[in-house]
Amino acid sequence: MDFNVLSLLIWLPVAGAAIVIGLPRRRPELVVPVAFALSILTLGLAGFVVVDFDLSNPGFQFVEKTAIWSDLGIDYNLGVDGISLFLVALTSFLFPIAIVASVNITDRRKEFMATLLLLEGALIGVFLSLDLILFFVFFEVLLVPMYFLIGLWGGERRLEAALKFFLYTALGSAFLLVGIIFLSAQANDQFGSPTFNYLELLNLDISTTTQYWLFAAFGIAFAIKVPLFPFHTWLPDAHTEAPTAGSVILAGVLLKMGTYGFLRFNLNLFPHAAVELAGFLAALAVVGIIYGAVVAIVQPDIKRLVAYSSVSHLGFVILGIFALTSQGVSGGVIQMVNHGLTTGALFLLVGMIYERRHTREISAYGGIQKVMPLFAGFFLFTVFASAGLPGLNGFVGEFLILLGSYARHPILAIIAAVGVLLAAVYLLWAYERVFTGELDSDENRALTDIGVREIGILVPIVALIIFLGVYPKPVLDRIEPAVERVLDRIEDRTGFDSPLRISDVTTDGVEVTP
Amino acid sequence: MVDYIWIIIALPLTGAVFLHFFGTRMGEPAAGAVASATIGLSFLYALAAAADFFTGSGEAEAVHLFDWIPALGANAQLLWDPLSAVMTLTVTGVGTLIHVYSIGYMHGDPRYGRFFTNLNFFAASMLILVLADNFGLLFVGWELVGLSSYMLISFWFTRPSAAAAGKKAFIVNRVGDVGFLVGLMLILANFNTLTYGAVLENPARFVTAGTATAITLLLLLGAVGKSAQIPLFFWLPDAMEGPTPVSALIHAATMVTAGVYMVARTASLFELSSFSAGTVATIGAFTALFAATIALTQRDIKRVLAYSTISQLGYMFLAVGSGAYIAGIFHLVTHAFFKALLFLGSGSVIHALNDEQDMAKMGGLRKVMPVTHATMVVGWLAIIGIPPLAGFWSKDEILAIAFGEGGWFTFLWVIGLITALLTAVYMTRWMYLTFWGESRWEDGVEPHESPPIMTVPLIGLAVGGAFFGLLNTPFRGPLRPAFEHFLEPSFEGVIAMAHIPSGATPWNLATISVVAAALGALFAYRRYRGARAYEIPPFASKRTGVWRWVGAGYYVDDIIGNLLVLPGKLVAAWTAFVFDNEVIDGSVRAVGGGVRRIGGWLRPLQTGFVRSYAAVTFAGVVGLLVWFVARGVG
Amino acid sequence: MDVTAGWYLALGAALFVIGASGMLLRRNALVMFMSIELMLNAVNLNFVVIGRHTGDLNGQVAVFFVMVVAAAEVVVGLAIMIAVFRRRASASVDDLATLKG
Amino acid sequence: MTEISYLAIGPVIALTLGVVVILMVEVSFKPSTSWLAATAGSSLLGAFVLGVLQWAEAAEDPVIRFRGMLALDPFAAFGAVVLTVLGAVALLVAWPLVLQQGRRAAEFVALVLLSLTGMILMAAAAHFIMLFLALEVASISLYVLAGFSRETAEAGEASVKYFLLGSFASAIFLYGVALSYAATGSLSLYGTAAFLSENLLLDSAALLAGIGLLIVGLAFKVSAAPFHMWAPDVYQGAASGVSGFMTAGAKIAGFAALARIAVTSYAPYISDWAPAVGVIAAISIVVGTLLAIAQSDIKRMLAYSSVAHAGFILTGLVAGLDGVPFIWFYVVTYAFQVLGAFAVVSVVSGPAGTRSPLTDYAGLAQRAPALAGSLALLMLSMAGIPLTAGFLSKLYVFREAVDAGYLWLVLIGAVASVAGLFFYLRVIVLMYMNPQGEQTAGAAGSPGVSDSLRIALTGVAVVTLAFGIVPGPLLDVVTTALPL
Repeated sequence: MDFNVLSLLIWLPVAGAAIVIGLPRRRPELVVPVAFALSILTLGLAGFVVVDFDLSNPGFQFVEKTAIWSDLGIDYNLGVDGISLFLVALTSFLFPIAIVASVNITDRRKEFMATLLLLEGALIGVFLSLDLILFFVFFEVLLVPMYFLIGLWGGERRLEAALKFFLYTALGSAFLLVGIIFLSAQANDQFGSPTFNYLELLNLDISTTTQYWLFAAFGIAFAIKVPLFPFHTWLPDAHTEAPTAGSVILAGVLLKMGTYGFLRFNLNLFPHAAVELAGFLAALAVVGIIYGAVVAIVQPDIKRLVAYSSVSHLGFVILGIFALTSQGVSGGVIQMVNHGLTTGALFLLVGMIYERRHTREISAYGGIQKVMPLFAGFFLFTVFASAGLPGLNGFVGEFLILLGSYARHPILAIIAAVGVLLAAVYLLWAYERVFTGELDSDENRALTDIGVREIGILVPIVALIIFLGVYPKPVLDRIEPAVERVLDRIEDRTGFDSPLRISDVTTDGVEVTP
Repeated sequence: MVDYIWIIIALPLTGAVFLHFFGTRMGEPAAGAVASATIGLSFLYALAAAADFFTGSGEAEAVHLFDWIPALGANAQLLWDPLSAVMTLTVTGVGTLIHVYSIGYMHGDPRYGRFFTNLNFFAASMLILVLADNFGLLFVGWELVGLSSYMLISFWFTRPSAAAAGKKAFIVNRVGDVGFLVGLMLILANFNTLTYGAVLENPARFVTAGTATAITLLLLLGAVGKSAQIPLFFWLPDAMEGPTPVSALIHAATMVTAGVYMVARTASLFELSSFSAGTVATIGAFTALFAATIALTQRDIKRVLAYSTISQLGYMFLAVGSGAYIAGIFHLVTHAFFKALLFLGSGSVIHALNDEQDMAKMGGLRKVMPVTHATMVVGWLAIIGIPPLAGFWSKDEILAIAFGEGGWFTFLWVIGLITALLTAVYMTRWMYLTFWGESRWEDGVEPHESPPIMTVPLIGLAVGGAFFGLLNTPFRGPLRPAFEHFLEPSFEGVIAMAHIPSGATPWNLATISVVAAALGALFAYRRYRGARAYEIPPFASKRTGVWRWVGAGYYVDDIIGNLLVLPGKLVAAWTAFVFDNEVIDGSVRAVGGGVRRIGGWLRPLQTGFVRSYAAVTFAGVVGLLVWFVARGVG
Repeated sequence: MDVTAGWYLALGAALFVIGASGMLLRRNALVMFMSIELMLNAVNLNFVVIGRHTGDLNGQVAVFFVMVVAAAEVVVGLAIMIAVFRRRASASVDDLATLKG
Repeated sequence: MTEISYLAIGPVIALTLGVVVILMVEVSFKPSTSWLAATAGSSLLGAFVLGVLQWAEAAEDPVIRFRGMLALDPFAAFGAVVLTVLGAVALLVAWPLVLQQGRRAAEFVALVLLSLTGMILMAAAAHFIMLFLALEVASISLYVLAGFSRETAEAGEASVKYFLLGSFASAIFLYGVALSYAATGSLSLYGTAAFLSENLLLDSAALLAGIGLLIVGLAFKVSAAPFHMWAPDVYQGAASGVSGFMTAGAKIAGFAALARIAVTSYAPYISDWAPAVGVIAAISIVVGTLLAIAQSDIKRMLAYSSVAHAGFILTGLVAGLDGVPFIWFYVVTYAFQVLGAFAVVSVVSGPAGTRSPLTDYAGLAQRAPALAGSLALLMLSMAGIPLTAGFLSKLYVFREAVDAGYLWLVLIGAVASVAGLFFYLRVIVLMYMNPQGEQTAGAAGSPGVSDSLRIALTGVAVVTLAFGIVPGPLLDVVTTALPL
């Protein structure tokens, strides 16, 4: 690389935040275009990375490394592999949309946009960091913009929601920090020099008992972020109170930091513990799948419903990851992206209707498909994407996860399959109550259908949803080598024999005409 | 030709996409024309592609389009073999006629264009289903047809009943799909792929009878859901909320037969497990009888046909369950013709009576709707099994084979026979109440014959219903069983293909069932001839004893509602509002509040009195000294 | 019996504890301050004794510094107390409890 | 080679000179406050320059001067430099208060400088008597400063409490010195070290008791629990303008002294005192955090949080000499943060004010964005959010503690720092999200910020951020700022 594209990915939005803040007060109309342009620029960079990504190399690419606080072994160390690649892409994809979705925010618009851009930089940083302290810094610091996003521009109960979100996640990261420090202390003993460099820490050999403790320390932090049952109660509040853009980012990207953390750190750094505890975590995940779905069924508040559906969907991701099979893990990775798109879209849609009607109560609606046919169409489409309808993105992930995890956790996989049914139940029931039936109340009759801008932000998502559902190959081709590498590593570290790998699968049938 | 088989799917799909964007603007009849054209073209293409099979020179071919999920052995890959050819031809053939019919039927509907979008989309999905070369793609079609059926059932979304019916259909299907999905898990775990070729070619290499039983039963759950068999049949009657062409295409001719197709497709798995096969047959037989009894009592013209469809699907299950795969598919095809015919006929009637569906307000339509009536007579004779019409051949082949299997299957044969009798009863009743007897129309209703755009398809279907059966007569000579020979290549792998018992048995059996049909018809004739609405028992105000049960469809819906749905909602509500809010979130809040409270408890210790401060300090000193001195001495 | 250094140290300790308990028990600010002085002098005694015992002058010298510091403390302390208690009848520190919690 | 080294006492001379001049001029003429500022400034500048020279000198060969009384080593030099800077910033912050004092302005400034000399000597003292003297010089001036503003009764109460408890603690400290002297026969820090490293005590009870009392004496100064009881009352009672300096200065000097004696004189007994320090640290962290949560007055809240921070800094001490650089890092960055925080308080509730209820801060973001912004930044830093100095300080001390095998302590610290978010965020919420609505915001008009204070705040904010992102420079310094 002749230029450090990854650094640019992180710092362009951050600089962008400064630029936006610097805009003259008397020119408020500049704010959104500038912010949008910057985020688009970032998206372009991400696109470049995706395209330029070398499929044959399962390791980290575009690596940048400069020692910042060398005496402590803290490096500024970035790199991207098949696992983080699409999370970065997803992040940079969702932000322009989030920005356009919040043009109607008039109160402290500059600050709002700047906060969003800061958030983007930090999020991308989380996925690109190859140094644990660097990772932690991004992981922790992005709580602040998110906190302000909820606390300043949120709904009625925004303050307690924001505080709950901040404290809960910070509690998790406290353990993470201790774990990281302890890990570097181990490195100090074994290598003679302290280091937080992920790639070097991979060479540590850690006693199995220590691995359990460290796994727990990291695990709690990530489990809260995901969130795994029973650490999920911050999520509905935060999602519900956050402004639309906040919910989109929260559901779309923030939660992925947890699943990503599990995959990147817990699996690679503590393979023994990972193999031993896989069953336990998978079980938690499945509980989450069913639990989240069941709770979602009866939610009177549509945003809460979507929030709980996230609990259910993220459960699938964790199940896939801890299936420790190629199919399961790569399904988990692609499902992170899928969930980001579908749930992001759902929150956008809910935001649109909320802007018009200023209520999230399902019971307040009914029959509005008559007045908002376009909106209803998009909504129904997203609903089915989220319910994992084949041909749309959600299915590819869930299918890989379910079939991949059966090989290792048969019972759990079967229970998880019920989650697919429940998803249809809560989503379609909600759709029925909101959109179909007689159009009775006047407020609803007065509703206007979505306009060009709103269609404009939905169409890209819809396009991606279909593309990923029909032709996931480009994505899978980039994910699978990295996943294979993880599993190979686990296998040669622990002698664990993964029950299902890509190589096991045959596609030969009747003779195929090319 | 075959390499571009994907065109068959692509045509209606592009039609759907095109109409999605321009259908509303084009309005009628252009939108309908486009839709019909696309599907008609794919019918012609399929016909051409299947040519080799007619001559017997055809080879099964898998056409690889692109990689989808190679990691599961599930790629976008199509299989073109006689079985999929037959299904394709049925779907596209019957589909075309129904599309054309709809041009007239949907006349004046505000969402005319959208209707054809969905109809085309359904056709495409169904074709994916039948052309798939692996279970993954099969599942795609499987779900997509579910989706289109959802959208078409609740097409008139402003009717709450319609919306609810659509949701019900989709969710009940999903229940079956869970089984299907788990079945796929087992398949992948045992065969390490989802590709038909590797799985279905002599599966005994990979699985024991036990595993095969498990897999097939799970697949069966999916089939039962799609094909509305016991216990997952109760969504189909409600599905009649959709426009009549939808009922004809989706809920009679094609989608609901997907279950039968799937069982036939996986024949080589089913035959590994006589238990599964037996279950299929038994479910089929009992569903047939059960649904037929309900059909006796319905007064809604379409619900009768809905239950009749369930019952006929039961026959197909009985067939494939008893190893008569070809007979099953055969009945599938003939049924597609005459049931679509009957539905479209009822549609024509409903249309004529300004959307009246209650048979109590019909009757005597023969004079005013001659064409419809004529075609309906064909359909009627076909379904009750009067030779030489299609229904006779296919149904009797099934019954004969079941009888030939012997043992338990003989009992199933008896059930099938009774069902045949009941079928004759309720269909004859249906004819009487709609077309014959005297008119009981509401005042101010002047029924009229439907326009040609609707009647022509009726005639087309009637022809099929009349003569298609001749393609598979047990006679030797000119009318050799073409259909069977046509399909046989698809079932090469299947060892235990059941065939019609040789000798005179089939003739005796045929006679028996024809007699049964005749008796049923005769009974209905005596019962309903010239009947007046108020004195027809199932309509009479006081339904007594068993009739109340049967009339209410054995209260299955209420049972489901009160035993599953309601408790489910209660459990969900408890989990959400008690467990999640109080217990889990409550404990989280408790921790937060607890920390605050402890701080509150500590505050009073800060009394503000210097001496107490000194005391605390001194206590600290003492504590520290104790610690240090202890260490120093010890 | 001859009096060894240990006795002096014990005496010093006793005085120190007496002073400390005075600090804890008495209300009057002045008396409390006096008991602090007592503690300081107890320490002084220790310094002298140890210095004598080890023949090291540092101990003796330290005493002078402590005395000076104590004197300084007296000055400042009394000044503060007068400033505070001037308006009040008593010099009881328990009256000073507006800042708490 | 002589025992006299004027450089070793350079900063002290500069400051005392300043004090003397100020006082003498003050009695005879009525100097203007600007003259006061000039004199104080120049003497601080002198002290600073001399401190830097000390550093340059001591970097090559650290030595003990004045017959084992004063150390001329990087540790002392760094202490001098940091404290002079702190003093300067503190005066900037306190200047509005000075202006209010009228005739007593000179005394105030003199007292600040005087206490600074004491603190500088605390960092440099190589002899227990020296240390005691320094301690007293620093404390006595602080006693007076605490009660300096006569307007409020609280001020007087604060200073009496501070005075009584402070001298009580000094006595305890002194007794500790005596016991250590009894055990080792030496009053010099390095003499003690030498003695302990050469011969092994049969009965270390007396020595350890002495160490214990010494720790208590200094733990009191840095307000570590359970010796913290005075802190909230004093910091609240003292004028807002000066309580920041009291907190910060006491912390720096106290920890400097504590660190020096711990890692030099009693290094051989680290296995004995480290656990005790760990316990004190744990208690301070927990008590400080829990009580801070319960506060409704920001000054008390800051006081309790300073107790918690004392605990965090002690966490670094359990690692012995390895921890010293990071103790420096923590205490220095924290000192400036707390100074800045109190500066904001002195604006919101008046420089001479004693009480500052949290409700005064509602909607501050609208009234005074700059103030609110800097306070928010300081709160986040104290809470240990990354990209602020506060995060790195915690990270470093935690890491040292883990290396030293104090995982339990680090766990307590980590969890407590989360609980700490409770009250740091509450301030931010009040300032920005203003749950009370506008009625409080309307109540207090936009508070005026003096230029001096603006400079000080900007400086503090910059330092907090800069060292949070690029700690390198400061780290390089503190890693060499070790005691001889």
